[in-house]
Amino acid sequence: MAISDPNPADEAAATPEDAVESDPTAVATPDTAWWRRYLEEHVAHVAVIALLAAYPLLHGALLASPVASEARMLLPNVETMTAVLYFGLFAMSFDFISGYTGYLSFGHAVFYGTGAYVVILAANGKLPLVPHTTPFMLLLLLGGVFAVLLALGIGVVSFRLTGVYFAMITLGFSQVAYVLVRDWGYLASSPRDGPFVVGPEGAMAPVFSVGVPFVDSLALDIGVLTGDSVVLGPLSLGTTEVSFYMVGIVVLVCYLLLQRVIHSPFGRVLIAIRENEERARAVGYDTFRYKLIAFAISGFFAAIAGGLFAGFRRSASPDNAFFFLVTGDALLASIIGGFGTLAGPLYGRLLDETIREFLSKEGTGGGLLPYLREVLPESILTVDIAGLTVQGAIETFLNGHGSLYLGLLFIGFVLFVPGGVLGYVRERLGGTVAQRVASRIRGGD
Amino acid sequence: MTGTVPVVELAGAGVVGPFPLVSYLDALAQFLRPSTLAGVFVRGLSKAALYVMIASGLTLVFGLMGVLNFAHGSLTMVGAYLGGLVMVLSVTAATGTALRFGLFFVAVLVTFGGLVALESAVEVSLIRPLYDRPPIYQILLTFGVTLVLDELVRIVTQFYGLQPISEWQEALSTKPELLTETFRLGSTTVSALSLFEILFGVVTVAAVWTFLTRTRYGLVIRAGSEDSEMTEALGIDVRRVFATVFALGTGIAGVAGALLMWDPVWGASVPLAADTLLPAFVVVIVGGLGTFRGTVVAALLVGMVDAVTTWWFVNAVEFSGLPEIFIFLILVVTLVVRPQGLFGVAEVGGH
Amino acid sequence: MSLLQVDDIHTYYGESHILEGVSLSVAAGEVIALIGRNGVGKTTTLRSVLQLTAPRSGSITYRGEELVGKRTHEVAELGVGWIPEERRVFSQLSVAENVRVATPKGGDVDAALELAYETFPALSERRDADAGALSGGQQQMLAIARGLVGDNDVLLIDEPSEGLAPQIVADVAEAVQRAAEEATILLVEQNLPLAMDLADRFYLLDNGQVVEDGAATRGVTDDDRIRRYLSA
Amino acid sequence: MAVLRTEGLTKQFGGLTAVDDVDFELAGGELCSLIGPNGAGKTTFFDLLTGALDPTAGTVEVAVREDTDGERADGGSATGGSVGWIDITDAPPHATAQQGLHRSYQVTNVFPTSTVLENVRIAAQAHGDDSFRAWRNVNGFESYLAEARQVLERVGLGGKADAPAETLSHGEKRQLEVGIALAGDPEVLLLDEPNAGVSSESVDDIIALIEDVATDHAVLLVEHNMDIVMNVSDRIVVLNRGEVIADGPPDAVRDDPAVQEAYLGGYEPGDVGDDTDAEDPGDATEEGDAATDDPAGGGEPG
Repeated sequence: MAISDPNPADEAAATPEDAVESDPTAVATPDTAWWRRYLEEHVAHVAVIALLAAYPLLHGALLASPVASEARMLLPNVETMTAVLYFGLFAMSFDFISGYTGYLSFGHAVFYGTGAYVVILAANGKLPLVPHTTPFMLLLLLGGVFAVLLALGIGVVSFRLTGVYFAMITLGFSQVAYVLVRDWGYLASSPRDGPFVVGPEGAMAPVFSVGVPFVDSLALDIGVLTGDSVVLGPLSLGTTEVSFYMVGIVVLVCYLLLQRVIHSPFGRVLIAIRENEERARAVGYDTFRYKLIAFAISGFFAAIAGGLFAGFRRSASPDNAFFFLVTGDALLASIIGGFGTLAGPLYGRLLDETIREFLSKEGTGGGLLPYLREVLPESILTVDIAGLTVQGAIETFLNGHGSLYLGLLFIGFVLFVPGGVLGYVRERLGGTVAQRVASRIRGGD
Repeated sequence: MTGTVPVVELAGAGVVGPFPLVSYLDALAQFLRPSTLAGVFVRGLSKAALYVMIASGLTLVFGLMGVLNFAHGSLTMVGAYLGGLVMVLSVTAATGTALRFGLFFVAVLVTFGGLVALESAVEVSLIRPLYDRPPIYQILLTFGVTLVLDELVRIVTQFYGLQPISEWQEALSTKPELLTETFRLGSTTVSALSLFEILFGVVTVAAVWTFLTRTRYGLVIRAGSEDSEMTEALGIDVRRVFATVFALGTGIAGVAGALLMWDPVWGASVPLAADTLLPAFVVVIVGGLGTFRGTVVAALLVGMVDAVTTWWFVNAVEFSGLPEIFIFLILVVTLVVRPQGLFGVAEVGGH
Repeated sequence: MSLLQVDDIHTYYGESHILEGVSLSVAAGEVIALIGRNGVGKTTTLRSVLQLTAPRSGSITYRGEELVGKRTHEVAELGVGWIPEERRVFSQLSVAENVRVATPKGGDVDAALELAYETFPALSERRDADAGALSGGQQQMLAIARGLVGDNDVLLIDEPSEGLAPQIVADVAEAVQRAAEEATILLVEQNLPLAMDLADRFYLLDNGQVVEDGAATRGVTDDDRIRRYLSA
Repeated sequence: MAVLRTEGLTKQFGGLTAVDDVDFELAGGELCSLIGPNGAGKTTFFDLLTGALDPTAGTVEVAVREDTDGERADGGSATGGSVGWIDITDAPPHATAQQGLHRSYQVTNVFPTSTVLENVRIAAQAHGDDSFRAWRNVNGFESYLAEARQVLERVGLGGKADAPAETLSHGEKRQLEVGIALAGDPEVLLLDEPNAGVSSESVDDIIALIEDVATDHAVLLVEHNMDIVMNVSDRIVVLNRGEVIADGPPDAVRDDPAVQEAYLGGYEPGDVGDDTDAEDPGDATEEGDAATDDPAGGGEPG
């Protein structure tokens, strides 16, 4: 959730904020200054987090209001928003390696899939030595560790290459994994459809809870059908809402960790590699090691995202976890949201899912088609233009073909807004959102 | 499949267990029989023919412009539908074999023309504005084009009541009776379709090869692939050559699609886009980006490996992904051992 | 009446100002040497004429026609040939193919091949070899031959002697002389005696500007001012 | 006391010998200029020293500094005595940089969208032990920032710290180029044509900068402008066709006839066999495959 925008000096751009931070006058009253400064710098973050946190309530309120049908049409539902969060994390992890070091990891789905499959296989008792009752949070970490090992193995071989060749070898590795998973009967009763959480033979299927492992009171179950619901005074949160918040917490923590890395000395080296690898080497960095470690970190978080996906959906398939088009979706989100900006991919995914749902088939999510069916009078629906009725046209073009419009949007971004949403906003503001907001506030006092 | 090999029993689709070594040795003996080898060889050739058709256009475009065209698979898929459309509209149950072949060549021409027109439009309106940007943007753009094309085809096919996910049966059934038969060739049997595909592939390779080496335009393309600035300074409008090659490459992709439309293993469907794109990438990278000779050799390699591993899957190894895994392993191993591909030129002097 | 006239051109690579107002004129039939130290803008001047690196301001006319704003292939079609630094032959094409690709569209390929082989018999012997397999001197000859068969009236020749052994340099000098019988030549050459032997006139560049010009004579090689610009 | 030396250093590209059996020594605190006509092998020599290329034969060594047993303190003396030699012949670029050998590039080679300050800060950070710290905010490492600011003041870019590097003028980029090399307190600075493409007005700034950095570093300078070379150098080494043809104080080199000849070209019509330069007649460029491996082949013309 998170996320507006990495704090001072994302992208190594801009250091006015650095100057302020190390300026002794800014900490003239040290007892109040540090937290205040911190808050100022993170106003944008806090605002976005608050907005996301309020979303289920706002959405619910709007659906009960007179503009219910418009709201239903326009706004993604909470379940979709949950998917935005975990897939957004995957897109961030993709951007972390591809956008920050410039090495396009076109096989990134292999890490996402690893995270997802580890969770489900463990829950089904199919991972040797891992009891099916292992808490979900540990399974997430376990998936992450698997992905790290995999990333190190793939990376050692792949980082000897650059450019298209790097993209292709990572694609090759991930497709090998895809085929393996798709056709290996051990993984699922129908490996092509992928595994479901059924539990080991003769045992109950485990529920997945997010929170503190082994402390039931500090954890809540997720999943649309299996999750907990919570009543907090006047508020009652359904299973979907609870899942949204719990997944959101994990994603927020991951985002903050990734952001920490980006703004560390290590993160700066990654940016230097993207900017000019030859020079980075010449000033004394063994770039291979940095790239490899960054790849491992990226794989780790991709696996966490995959684990959340599996935990929420309680199933995964080779095609929605390992296939190269899953990486393609992350690429899409990154480009639209802003390549080389940590938060951008999440916004990109949000836009992406909103469009898909807006143009989805009739169903739970609302969207344009059901809305038009509802509001357009019969007389208009039956108007015939060159052999195609209006109804026929909207049924044809608005019926679950979000990818078409998404593709057009993507092409538009590549042609006209190569920096993506966040890149564009930063360009207009002349700095990162967090910085601008902070300096605006400071300007006031 | 013959009965002599003990096909290992499967527990549902569930378990892949280790087989007794004996059955592998049996299978090996079976595999090494001349008749088996000959059959596998012919099937390998027919697969290679398809791969070379899928990949040639991609390699031409990359060689000249350095653009890895992600839309290539979608263009092949569009070609399959376009070719299928011509056939379905013109063929009736009563149409004879010779006429069907004749109509197929009409379909090939229509497909070629249609895709050349389509790609010219894409090139002029979308790719050209990006010539001055880093190649990554052109690659991203072709990725976007793929999304749009696939979805448009999905809309159109659904509108006409076709199922976009599964193969277009009507188009498959326009195949002449002759191509559904199998022949005895020496000690082995060979399907007529394989022979037709081999013939088609050979003709295409010969045509492209002749064009590249025997015509002035081909010469210009080869020169432009090596040093476009120098070529320009010799009075050649390289940008127009780019556009032509893009159109030509796309046309070949379309023709490949038209051919695949008749092959029951592939067939016209929307997933054909991804199914052809990935092997095309493998062939092009393994051969060496931008070298046509490399593409032909790599297609042979991949085709043969595909045929061999398919035989092993059918006869001994109970793992249906075997051929595919090997194809991607060829990619990985090539990039590890020889990153520039079999016939690619290593970057000189660069860092 | 000059064939090629360069007037006060300013050319940049990115933000880097390379030519700071270069002017020169080349009359038909002349051989002009462009001399100067490394990095003063000699190659950039040639690239500017060809519009490979288009000048930001100034004018370049060829037979009275403005070249600035044209595309490179259009300039080439007017009869301006380029024999670039490091030869840049198409190494994966055969010698004969290199000549063919340089022959203008619709031109007589056989005549072009004949001209090339007659001028450089060494190429004739290796006509089917890949150009990449030729020696440095042979590649230079091929590059010049490519300029000759292109029906060019002006040849822009960049550092033909660079990286060649002394006795090969003599062959290349002879080749340039032969080219001079066919075309007007603007020659960039660091080897001062060689340049003075080949050229009728010279322009001396320093820091993106013409600082001297005059008749090319052996005496120039001993001129202290010029030696100062070129070396110690 | 020498800080850097090569023995028999040779680099061949295919048949072409770009650097030919060079024995070279650079003394601590010395400003030595490396000159020679185009294609003499100067940049290749730099590439060999810094590990961007591996030599065909010969060795490159740097002196062990007395203060290398721990982290070097800021402002460590560049002229400190040496007690032994470290072979860096096959060391990759990052390792030679860690040994105190820093270079600037002939073609501007900076981190384009990063700020000027970050360009230098990242170079300074490369010489500390903090680059794998992934969990602390980079702004907490103030010593690198302080060092970067100091370097920027020194190269005259103090006022441009927050500008993205790509927005600098060409002259300023050249200053930044030197600044990046200067960060991390190198023992030896290899400056490859710091004046390349600089307009005549800005040349003086760069000369002043070269002279300034030479006060506390050993400097090896490649430079084409002879006025500058003659003025600033303690010593001049002349390369021609990969070989050292002269080595000595500026005045001696200026008057050396071999040097004059190398610069102006050795071509004598009708007399080519008897070249005064005594070049090896079996020059590699005659060999069939020599040209395909031309080191600069196919590159963009600068």
